[in-house]
Amino acid sequence: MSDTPLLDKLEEGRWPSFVKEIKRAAAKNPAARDLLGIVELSYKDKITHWKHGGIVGVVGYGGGVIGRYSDVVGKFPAAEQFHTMRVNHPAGWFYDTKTLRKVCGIWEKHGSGITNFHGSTGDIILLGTKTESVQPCFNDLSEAGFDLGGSGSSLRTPTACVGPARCEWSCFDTLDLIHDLTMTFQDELHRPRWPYKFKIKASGCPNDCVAAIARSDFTIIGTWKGSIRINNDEIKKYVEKGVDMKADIVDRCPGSALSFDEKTATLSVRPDECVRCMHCINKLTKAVRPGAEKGAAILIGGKAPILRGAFLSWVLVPFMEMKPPYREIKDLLAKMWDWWDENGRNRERIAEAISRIGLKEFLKAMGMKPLPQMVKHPRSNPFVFYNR
Amino acid sequence: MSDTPLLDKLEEGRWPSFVKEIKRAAAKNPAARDLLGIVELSYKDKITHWKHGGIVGVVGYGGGVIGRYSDVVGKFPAAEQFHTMRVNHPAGWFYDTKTLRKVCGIWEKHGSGITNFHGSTGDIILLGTKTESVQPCFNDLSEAGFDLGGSGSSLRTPTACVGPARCEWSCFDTLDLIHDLTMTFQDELHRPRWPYKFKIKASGCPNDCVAAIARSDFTIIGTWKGSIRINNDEIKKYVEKGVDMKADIVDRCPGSALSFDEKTATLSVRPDECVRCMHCINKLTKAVRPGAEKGAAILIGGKAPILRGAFLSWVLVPFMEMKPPYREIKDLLAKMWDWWDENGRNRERIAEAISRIGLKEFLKAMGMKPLPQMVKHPRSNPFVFYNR
Amino acid sequence: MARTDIGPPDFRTMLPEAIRNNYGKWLYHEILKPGVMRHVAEGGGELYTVRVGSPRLVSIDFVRDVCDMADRFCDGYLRFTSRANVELMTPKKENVDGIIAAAKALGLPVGGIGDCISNIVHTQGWIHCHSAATDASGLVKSIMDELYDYFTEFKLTSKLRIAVACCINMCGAVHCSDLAVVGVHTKPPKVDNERLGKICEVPSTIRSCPTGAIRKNPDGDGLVVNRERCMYCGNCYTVCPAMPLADPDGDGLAIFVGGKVSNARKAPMFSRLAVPFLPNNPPRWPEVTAALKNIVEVYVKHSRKYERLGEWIERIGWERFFTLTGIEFTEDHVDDFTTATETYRSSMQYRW
Amino acid sequence: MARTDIGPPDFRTMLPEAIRNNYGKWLYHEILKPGVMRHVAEGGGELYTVRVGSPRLVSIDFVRDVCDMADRFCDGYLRFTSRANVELMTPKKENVDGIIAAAKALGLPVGGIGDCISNIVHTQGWIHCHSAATDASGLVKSIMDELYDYFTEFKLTSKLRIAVACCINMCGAVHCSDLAVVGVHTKPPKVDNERLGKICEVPSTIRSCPTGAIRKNPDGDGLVVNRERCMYCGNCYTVCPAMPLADPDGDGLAIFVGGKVSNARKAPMFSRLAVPFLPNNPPRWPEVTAALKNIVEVYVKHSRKYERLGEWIERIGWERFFTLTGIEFTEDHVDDFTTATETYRSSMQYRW
Ligand code: SRM
Ligand code: SRM
Ligand code: SRM
Ligand code: SRM
Ligand code: SF4
Ligand code: SF4
Ligand code: SF4
Ligand code: SF4
Ligand code: SF4
Ligand code: SF4
Ligand code: SF4
Ligand code: SF4
Repeated sequence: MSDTPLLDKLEEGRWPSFVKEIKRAAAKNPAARDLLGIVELSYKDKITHWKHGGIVGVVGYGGGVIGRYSDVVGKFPAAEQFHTMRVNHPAGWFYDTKTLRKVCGIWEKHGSGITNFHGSTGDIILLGTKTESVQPCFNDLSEAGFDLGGSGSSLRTPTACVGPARCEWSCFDTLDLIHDLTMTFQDELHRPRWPYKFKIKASGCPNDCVAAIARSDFTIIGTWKGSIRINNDEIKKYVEKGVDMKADIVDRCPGSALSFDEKTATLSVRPDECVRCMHCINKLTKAVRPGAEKGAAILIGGKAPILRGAFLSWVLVPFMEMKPPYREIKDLLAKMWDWWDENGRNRERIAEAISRIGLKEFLKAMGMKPLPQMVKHPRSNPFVFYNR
Repeated sequence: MSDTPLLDKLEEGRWPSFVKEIKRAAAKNPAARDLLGIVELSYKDKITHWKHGGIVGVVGYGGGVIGRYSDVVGKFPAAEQFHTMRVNHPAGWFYDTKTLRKVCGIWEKHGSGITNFHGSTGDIILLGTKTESVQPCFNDLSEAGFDLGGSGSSLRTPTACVGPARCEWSCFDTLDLIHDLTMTFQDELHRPRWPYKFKIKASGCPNDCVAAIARSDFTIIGTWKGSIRINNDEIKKYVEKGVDMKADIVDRCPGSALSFDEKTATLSVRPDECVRCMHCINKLTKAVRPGAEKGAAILIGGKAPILRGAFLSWVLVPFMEMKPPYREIKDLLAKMWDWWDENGRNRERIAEAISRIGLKEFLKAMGMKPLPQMVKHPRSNPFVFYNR
Repeated sequence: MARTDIGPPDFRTMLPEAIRNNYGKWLYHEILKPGVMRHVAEGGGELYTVRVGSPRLVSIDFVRDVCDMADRFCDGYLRFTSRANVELMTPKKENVDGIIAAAKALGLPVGGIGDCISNIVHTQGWIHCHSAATDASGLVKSIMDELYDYFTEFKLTSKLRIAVACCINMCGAVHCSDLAVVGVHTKPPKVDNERLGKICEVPSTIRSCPTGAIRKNPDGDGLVVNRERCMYCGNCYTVCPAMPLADPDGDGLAIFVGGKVSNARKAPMFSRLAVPFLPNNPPRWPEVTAALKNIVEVYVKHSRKYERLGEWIERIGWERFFTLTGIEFTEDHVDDFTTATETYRSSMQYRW
Repeated sequence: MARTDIGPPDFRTMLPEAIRNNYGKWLYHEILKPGVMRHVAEGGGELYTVRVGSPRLVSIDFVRDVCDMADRFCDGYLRFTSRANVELMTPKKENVDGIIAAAKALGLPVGGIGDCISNIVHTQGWIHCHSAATDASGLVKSIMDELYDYFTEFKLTSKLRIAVACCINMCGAVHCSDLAVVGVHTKPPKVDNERLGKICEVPSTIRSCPTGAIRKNPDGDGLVVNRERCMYCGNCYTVCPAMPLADPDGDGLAIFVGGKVSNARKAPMFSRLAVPFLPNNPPRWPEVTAALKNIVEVYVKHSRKYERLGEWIERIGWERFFTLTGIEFTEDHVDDFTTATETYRSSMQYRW
């Protein structure tokens, strides 16, 4: 009888099975085999069998490796040390198979052969290696042109949506920007020195396909000025195909910016009222396009609930040109990090520091003028710190 | 030349002038005359000339009189003591002239002859009398069938909208309820004993014509179950008169509960989706009426910003029958006051106590089941106190 | 000794016959002209109401004047509204114009019903309150003079409710009005350590400060206030008379906009800060009346039918409100109180 | 010694020719069938994308399998999505069906594009994390088995995004998903005072607790936790390994719903608590999969075209959401965290 009866149940069903994958690795690798045992035990005991991380790393870096040891002693020796290596992905998660096969080879040689494509921050996660293999594995990765991603109180691996590579809506070159920032801030990425982690994500338009507003401290989202561009010949075709312009497009516009003329079958927009939500563009891909004057907004603070409740990023710069060498955005990042370094408490994300100290103070420190776009509405309380 | 050059400027213009009114009183009354002098001085100095209140009152009561002394000594002796008496109005602010003239006579005898009809809590405010006149004035008022209103950390004078006396939308008898509560809780009204003030206001429907949701700790607002009642013959007349049913009624319905059939000129409602906002009823007074099963909701906490920011009252009881002898609502009030007495800090309104201690705890103390109608939405954070 | 705890007169004894007969039986109403409406009951009973503006701060002679009107036209009954207007009610259509004429004769405006600016909910100010940062009655008079026609004519797309409060205690319920003016202090309390020792309880005075701005004087005795931390709430002054904030130059007015309490269409909303500070300029506060007039006119120009001021702003967005009114957006508009983060914009939806 | 700070490979070297030629020149796209879309560029360049589901936790053999597909059909290029799906791209229409067939042969689903449930953003769980209250990969497998057809067919009115996180650190970004499952602890940390002394800094451990539930043991030494005050956030454990919260019976799952991050129509929204606690029931968590299925089916039945789950709930109201799904509303749904008062309903607008 199988020694993993519980996990075996997860090989059934139509969705591809991670258990099958672990078993594929286990066929060649003892660490993978012992991982099966440890995880089966967790399924039986309903509790994790991993201990709090220990310090494991590579020479010259303060992060990129998550040390992990099992609390099951003796029974599964090959997986007692099961460290993770976070490998920085190429922007947009594009690969050629030659390179990808190289990574597989390296992981076959130094690790368990189990991996995540990708971790939810965006790294290639190489799951399960021993302390002694960490440095050699890194050396080979580096040979192959790869580097580690971020961990700990440092800059985390920045990510970008597919952007101009395959999307018609990208308002700036998400891939070039993220690659540039990643290269520019290698030191911040590999050597933790801040109060806590800092994440950067870039989406080419307000659809936000990398969930930047929810999952990054520094959120870059493409947008435009001026009017959306409507092609009414294509609109007519949609109408002929039976699209209900009034109910499904006009009435769903959050800016109440659209009108549709039944007779002439023409869609028109009042540009001043458009809030650039993307809806009409999303649903009428052939007929409506973003405006021509493109750039991005910078929002700040997105994070999970630990410890003062989750934040969605707040608008900080409603519109910024996004052109190499990206001076303005890099200066802004540097300025923020300095402020945060000085004012942030230990394990305090930048948004938590801002909410504790006040957006007003933060804006002053950044030398920014307050704008109504930064707020949903002005204060409702009268407690103004006049003369501060 | 006039000794009130600044105030005189406020006799100009089309809106009736309070300065003219003070002068009318001043013609017969020295206190009113000296008030003019004190106020003119404030207009000149741009600062109040009233000192912090002193304890002034009538035998047997802890409130109802606001002691007030001027900081200008000697110059305006007749107004150096200028206490306010708060007189509880008849529910709905209805008067017969005989009674009203009596009040005028009493105030002519004992006070400055200056008054507010009414104070913003709802009392008749008799402005300006001396300490020695307070008791005699009260005696005469009592003779005339009047009593003082609330002040200090007590129940404040409850108020009701005009309700069934002159409004077709009143979902319960606001006047009878408020009169009944006022009579039932005379002791709570006259003898401060709580952490802070407590206000009750009743509006007969969600139009809330006494601003109960914003200005009372205990907010009673009429509402109904079942469908609004539509008379389509009247709808047709409105349409003939040129009312744009689609744009001004249907599209403005916050519940998206209405439909209008152009051809038959009939308005119909999906009762489940109606949130009873009153809009269609308000604008089509002859054609649409509230539902037939009437009652009221109880909301809790409305108050001004001192000291933790303003609150609009929160829904506590989505629907309660409002019939004499009003047992349920009286028991609820008593229960709340006990809880507040025990848990509230000094100068902490009940809403502030609830927000500090948690609505959850408060509901338990009230023996109430949590309902989704009580919240805009469930919590977004995962920090549940599971085993409390 | 007088009887205590007798409560107010029973309202039932104060109702005119036309109301007693139709109590709870009203069917509908219609607004006939500015300040005049007609209620109709099941069975056809009628009641005409004429609404008359009042300064609220009045002499007993004023009260007698309106009593005279009520005796002539309304069988000796009248009522006041929750906004301090006088309502004269009669079942007799023919009395309506008589009432209007009589009001005119007394110099009282008729209006405030329907899509109008009604009377202003307000407070005591320099007339009677020690807390006041400004006067209420004078502000109200100046504002209503400026906006008079909005009371007597139908010039709006919906009701517009104004409130005035002379300090941030907001007895005028500034916090939920379409338009509101509130007196603010901008200088920290001047501690009178002489009196403080005598008349105030030191620990509770220190505790009264929500921001912890008050502390024992490090060098010497008495209390000192940390200016940086003071948000001018006045709570210390309410607790201890020896800490007045009032100051001829420091005090001024703030304007809040966009609040409502009715549930019609949009749920009740708080007012939001529009103008952080205007000088306290009696007797007629020209800066304040001009600012309010501007907001009202821009609102009238751009709002849709049945759209309250706050609903209009929600539709066009606050950024457009500031552009259209020409009011400058400053750091003071940015919330930094307890739930401030809830007010920061966490979306890409905004206008230019 | 290896070179450091070289960063990732330049993405430019990883792009297929069809993309290099049309980079930034895309004009529009259309969804052709489940899992297949076509992008068209200015000048007529085309790209067909086939999206293939992945378990995310894979062996290097899996990676080699997809590489083989890419070599056969896509000139040796491929990409992964922000939801861990694999995307195979080719300018050749005729390759599309080949890719689909090859995926089927490998037992991989094709879909997730358009109005579908896509792959689940998730985390490590018992596979690798010490914080885990449950396993992520197993939950995801069980859920996707249950909702498989929603990935491979167009059965929804809009996208539906699911996230799974094995503890409230929410590495899976549960906080803004249409549907989300998160592992929760419901037993306070068991303090191991033995180890604590050795491996943890006592003051910072005490400080780590946001509710002040941790204090010095009054009788005896070491630390004690006040159960009443514990909200099971696990912050103490993150700071000090000697305070584990994991517990076979105490741990379970909570379900959050209605979040979104796109700005389309409605602004981004947080997910809200729908089900406070379900038992941790490996290997297939039937209670969780049933609860999710129910919510999805009710949503499909009642939502309008283009309406995300959260938009649907906003339209019908939370009270109706609980009625329609049959989920019980409990005290746990009522917020009592820092900005709780903002979540209380301050209007008369509600449904029954
Ligand atoms: C007399 C009074 C009640 C009382 O007991 O005194 C009253 C009486 C009426 N109100 Fe009111 N309301 C009165 C204060 C209020 C208030 C409270 C306030 O102003 O502080 C409100 C809430 C205002 C707010 O939301 O900030 C109020 C919100 C309404 C509404 C909702 C308007 C809206 O669209 O938001 C209606 C319905 C309408 O006008 O369409 C209404 C309708 C009415 C009707 C038509 C009800 C009826 O059928 O008789 C009454 C006369 C119409 C009018 O005044 O335009 N009444 N009404 C109050 C007159 C005050 C005054 O002198 O102006
Ligand atoms: C007379 C009146 C203003 C007026 O001219 O109409 C008034 C006058 C005062 N109010 Fe008020 N309040 C008056 C209605 C209100 C209202 C409106 C209402 O009741 O609908 C509010 C806002 C609603 C609320 O209660 O929150 C109000 C909120 C306050 C506050 C803030 C309380 C809070 O918790 O936010 C204070 C400060 C305090 O209590 O220390 C206050 C305090 C005061 C004091 C007693 C001054 C003080 O700090 O002790 C004022 C006495 C002035 C004087 O010398 O006459 N008054 N006060 C109103 C009572 C007249 C009446 O009985 O009819
Ligand atoms: C490939 C990917 C970007 C990437 O760099 O990897 C992507 C690609 C596209 N997204 Fe996305 N989105 C991708 C993640 C997202 C996310 C992030 C997430 O799911 O965590 C979001 C935000 C979801 C949310 O709001 O919670 C997202 C919200 C959208 C929307 C807005 C949908 C809405 O109505 O809210 C659109 C427009 C639409 O579909 O109408 C869109 C549209 C598109 C288009 C049509 C853009 C284009 O013209 O190429 C792409 C394919 C359509 C599709 O997948 O249905 N994409 N898209 C991501 C695929 C993930 C996956 O494997 O399923
Ligand atoms: C590996 C990964 C989950 C996955 O399976 O994909 C992960 C794993 C861990 N996260 Fe995470 N987080 C991962 C993405 C995230 C995300 C999502 C994102 O980055 O888009 C979030 C939510 C966004 C955010 O940052 O707020 C996230 C929010 C957290 C938090 C809460 C931080 C906060 O301020 O709210 C913690 C707790 C902490 O930092 O102590 C945390 C901590 C951890 C730790 C280090 C456990 C711990 O307490 O130290 C986990 C290590 C597990 C292990 O042994 O491998 N992780 N973590 C993700 C990183 C992979 C990668 O590099 O690509
Ligand atoms: S975020 Fe916008 S630009 Fe980027 S992939 Fe999504 S839709 Fe395209
Ligand atoms: S992008 Fe959004 S806001 Fe702008 S017009 Fe289209 S639907 Fe309206
Ligand atoms: S609150 Fe409703 S019932 Fe009362 S007067 Fe106003 S409209 Fe009529
Ligand atoms: S009362 Fe309000 S919610 Fe109900 S149908 Fe009329 S407009 Fe719609
Ligand atoms: S608002 Fe302030 S100043 Fe005016 S009456 Fe109320 S407490 Fe006094
Ligand atoms: S005014 Fe308010 S903030 Fe300033 S010292 Fe007094 S209590 Fe503190
Ligand atoms: S969610 Fe929690 S348990 Fe899961 S990986 Fe992240 S930290 Fe670990
Ligand atoms: S789990 Fe959180 S609340 Fe509970 S003791 Fe630890 S830190 Fe405190």
